[in-house]
Amino acid sequence: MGFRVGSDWRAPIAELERLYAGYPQPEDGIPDFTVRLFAARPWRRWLRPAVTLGGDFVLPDAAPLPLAQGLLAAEMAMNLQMALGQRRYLLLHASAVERDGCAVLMTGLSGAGKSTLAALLGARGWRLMGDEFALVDPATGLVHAFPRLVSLKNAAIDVVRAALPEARFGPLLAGTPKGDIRHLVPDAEAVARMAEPAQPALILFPRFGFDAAERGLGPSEVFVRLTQASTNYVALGERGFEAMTRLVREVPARAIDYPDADSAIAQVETLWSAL
Amino acid sequence: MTDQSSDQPGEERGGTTRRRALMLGAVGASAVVSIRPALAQTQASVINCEIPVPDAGRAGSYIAADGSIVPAGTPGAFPPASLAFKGEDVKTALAGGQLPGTTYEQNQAYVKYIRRLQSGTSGFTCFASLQMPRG
Amino acid sequence: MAERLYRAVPADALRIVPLDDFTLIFHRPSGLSHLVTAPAPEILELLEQGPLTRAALLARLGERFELADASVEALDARLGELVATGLVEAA
Amino acid sequence: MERAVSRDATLLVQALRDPTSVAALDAQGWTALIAMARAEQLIGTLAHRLDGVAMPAAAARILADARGSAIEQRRTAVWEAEAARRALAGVDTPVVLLKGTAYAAAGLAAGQGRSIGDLDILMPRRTLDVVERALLDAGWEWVKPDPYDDAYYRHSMHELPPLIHRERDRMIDVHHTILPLTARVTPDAEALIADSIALENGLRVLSPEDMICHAAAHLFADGDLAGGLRNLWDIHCLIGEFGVAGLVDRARRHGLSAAVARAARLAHALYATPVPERWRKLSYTDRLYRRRLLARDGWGRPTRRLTRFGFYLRSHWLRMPPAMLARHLWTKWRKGYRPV
Repeated sequence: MGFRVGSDWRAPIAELERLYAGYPQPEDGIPDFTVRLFAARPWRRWLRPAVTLGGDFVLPDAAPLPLAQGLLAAEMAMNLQMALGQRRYLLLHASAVERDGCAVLMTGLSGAGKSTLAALLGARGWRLMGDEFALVDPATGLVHAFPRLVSLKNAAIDVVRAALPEARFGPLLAGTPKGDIRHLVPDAEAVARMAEPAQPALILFPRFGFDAAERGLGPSEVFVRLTQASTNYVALGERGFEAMTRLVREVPARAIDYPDADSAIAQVETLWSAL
Repeated sequence: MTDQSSDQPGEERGGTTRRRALMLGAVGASAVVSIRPALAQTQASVINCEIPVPDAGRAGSYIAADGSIVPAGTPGAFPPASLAFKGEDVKTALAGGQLPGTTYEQNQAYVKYIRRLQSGTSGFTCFASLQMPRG
Repeated sequence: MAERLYRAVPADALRIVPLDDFTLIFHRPSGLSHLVTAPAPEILELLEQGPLTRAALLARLGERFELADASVEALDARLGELVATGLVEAA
Repeated sequence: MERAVSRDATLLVQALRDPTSVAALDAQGWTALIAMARAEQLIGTLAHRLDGVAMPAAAARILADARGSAIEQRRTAVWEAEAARRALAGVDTPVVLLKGTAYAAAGLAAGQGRSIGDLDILMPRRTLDVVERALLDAGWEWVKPDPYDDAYYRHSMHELPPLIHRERDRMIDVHHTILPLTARVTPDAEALIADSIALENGLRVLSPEDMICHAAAHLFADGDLAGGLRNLWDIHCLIGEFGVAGLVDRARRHGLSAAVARAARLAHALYATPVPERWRKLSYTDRLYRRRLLARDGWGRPTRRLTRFGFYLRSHWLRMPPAMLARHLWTKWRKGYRPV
């Protein structure tokens, strides 16, 4: 998935260029989606500059962001293209990591910790496939990677920095609609192997802020939760149904509660080795 | 077409004629859950969407007590809101709360304006999404 | 009104996947998925064999199953749900 | 090349008109074409037109996705019409489908690859109360909480206030004529319904001539011509499929002669629609319409932005081409081009 990003300001583009420096160009030079960051009113380019999100697919009435959060605006706009426009893959709002050709998908509400867990697992020898979207190919059932900047929020920022002292990060974006945000640049392996899909092997529904616990889920509960985590399940029609029922029937799913990152990592590793 | 053979446990099993119990359920109960199309207006985007009062095409106009748009300076009407209202604020106001930075009468007028928003007017999608709580 | 016939969509318009207490039904004409639980799959199965009036359907359900709470109102509620999804058509 | 071709939507119109023209496109040209087609809601139509034409693999994948998406949209639209038919089975007049859903349900060329949003139906005005009741009973809800004091739609518009289905999230617009009652032109709504044509499933569509009349009325009804290239493509396909026999008389009957003639001239000018000789030359005003219709750049941005306020700004076009102004305001930091 490639994007073309245009902006009324230089700064967001410069940040994207720096943070996505090692990424390949879109195949044939033709990106899948166009994103635009623009000033809704001409004077908003200079006077309290506000970035409006535009592109092939837009949400009308989306609130603009201050220019200082231009990088966030760019990431949001790209995610929006995927959420609204993706029709090749079944799109799950989930993070994904891979080991030995098999993938763990982690999905949950905002704040569940899916980005943090993916980043931390990435620090422990797993390949980061993505922290926002997992792309399931209806034809093969394989998960395709979408390893974009990992969006870390609030307390997770320091947790991940401690675990990955060598990693590159974007600027601290303070006071965004989602609190403080800092982006982690995926490591070289995640970028180099982004074209390599993986077999989904475990689906996790993590929940942060509770005593460590885990439980299995019935297939119908998994089905409902995954359709809620997908932005294009219905739009894909029978292909979406095929991909989803395959996941639900073939991939074990667990809900895990965790009080802190270490405990979550231990839970994931335990579940993984029991597969 | 059945993807998996649908066995009916209990139904004439082992040659007995004992019938399987079946409950039709209460009138108010539900035996069907339909998977809804994902709306563009996800929860997060609703909180992040906004409604200008009035819309940009008529910026500067005043809002009369009945919510209609009137020329600037009309006596008894309210000046435009200086900032667009956030989805969350409007949600609260529609539930009987007050829009930030408004007087009681001003709030009433603005809420009436918002309720009258037409498809195609800026703010309408935000407003419409607030009207459709997700299950 | 009293003698409406209830008709199920043709079987080849559906993909049916029993999951657990719920059965997943993909309805091809609409492209929509529905999770249904008892007695909806049983009603659909009976109607697949041919359209029935409400009274006839209730009788057939009673023949096949031990109905603990047979009532026209309850059956109406279930049929109403199925009609709303388009899995059953009332004519 | 890219700078020249992506300044307005000529690139898109050309590709629709002559699919082989895309052979000349480079990567930037393809990128511009796709962005324009998406912005004009013509990506599915374009994908359908270009099916089988040689192109880069990346473009082929994007267009294959668009074709798949159009097929699903079509299924959804036709099902929504069926849901309305079932809900309105108790109303004594049949449901007449309009616009995209009608093209899809009737299997017309205009429906191929077309994006279809709301369901638009035409019902006699006298039935509106019954229709409204039946839809509310069948799961549709007012988009707004208190439409009853919203006199605007009921007295000024040609439709009920919009309703949305609470489970399927699809909007339905119930029209009783095809132009606002406030418009000076009053199409013959009874004739539209009386001459409509039944489909197999009991739903109806307008007669071919009425379809063209309605498409022309619809094209110009919105002052700002939003979605105009798509609406004009509908007209191109309808004329291509049905010809123009009887069209002039029918348009006159609805008071839509000028709209139909302008639509035919524009369709010919942009899409090379086969039309009689008298509709092959653009008037001066037609050229302004063409200018507005093509106001879209290679980033999918609306150009000539002032036209959003409608034609009362037409005089401004003559003094300062809005495209020039818009480009001036918008193009400074356009270089960023990041793959991710």
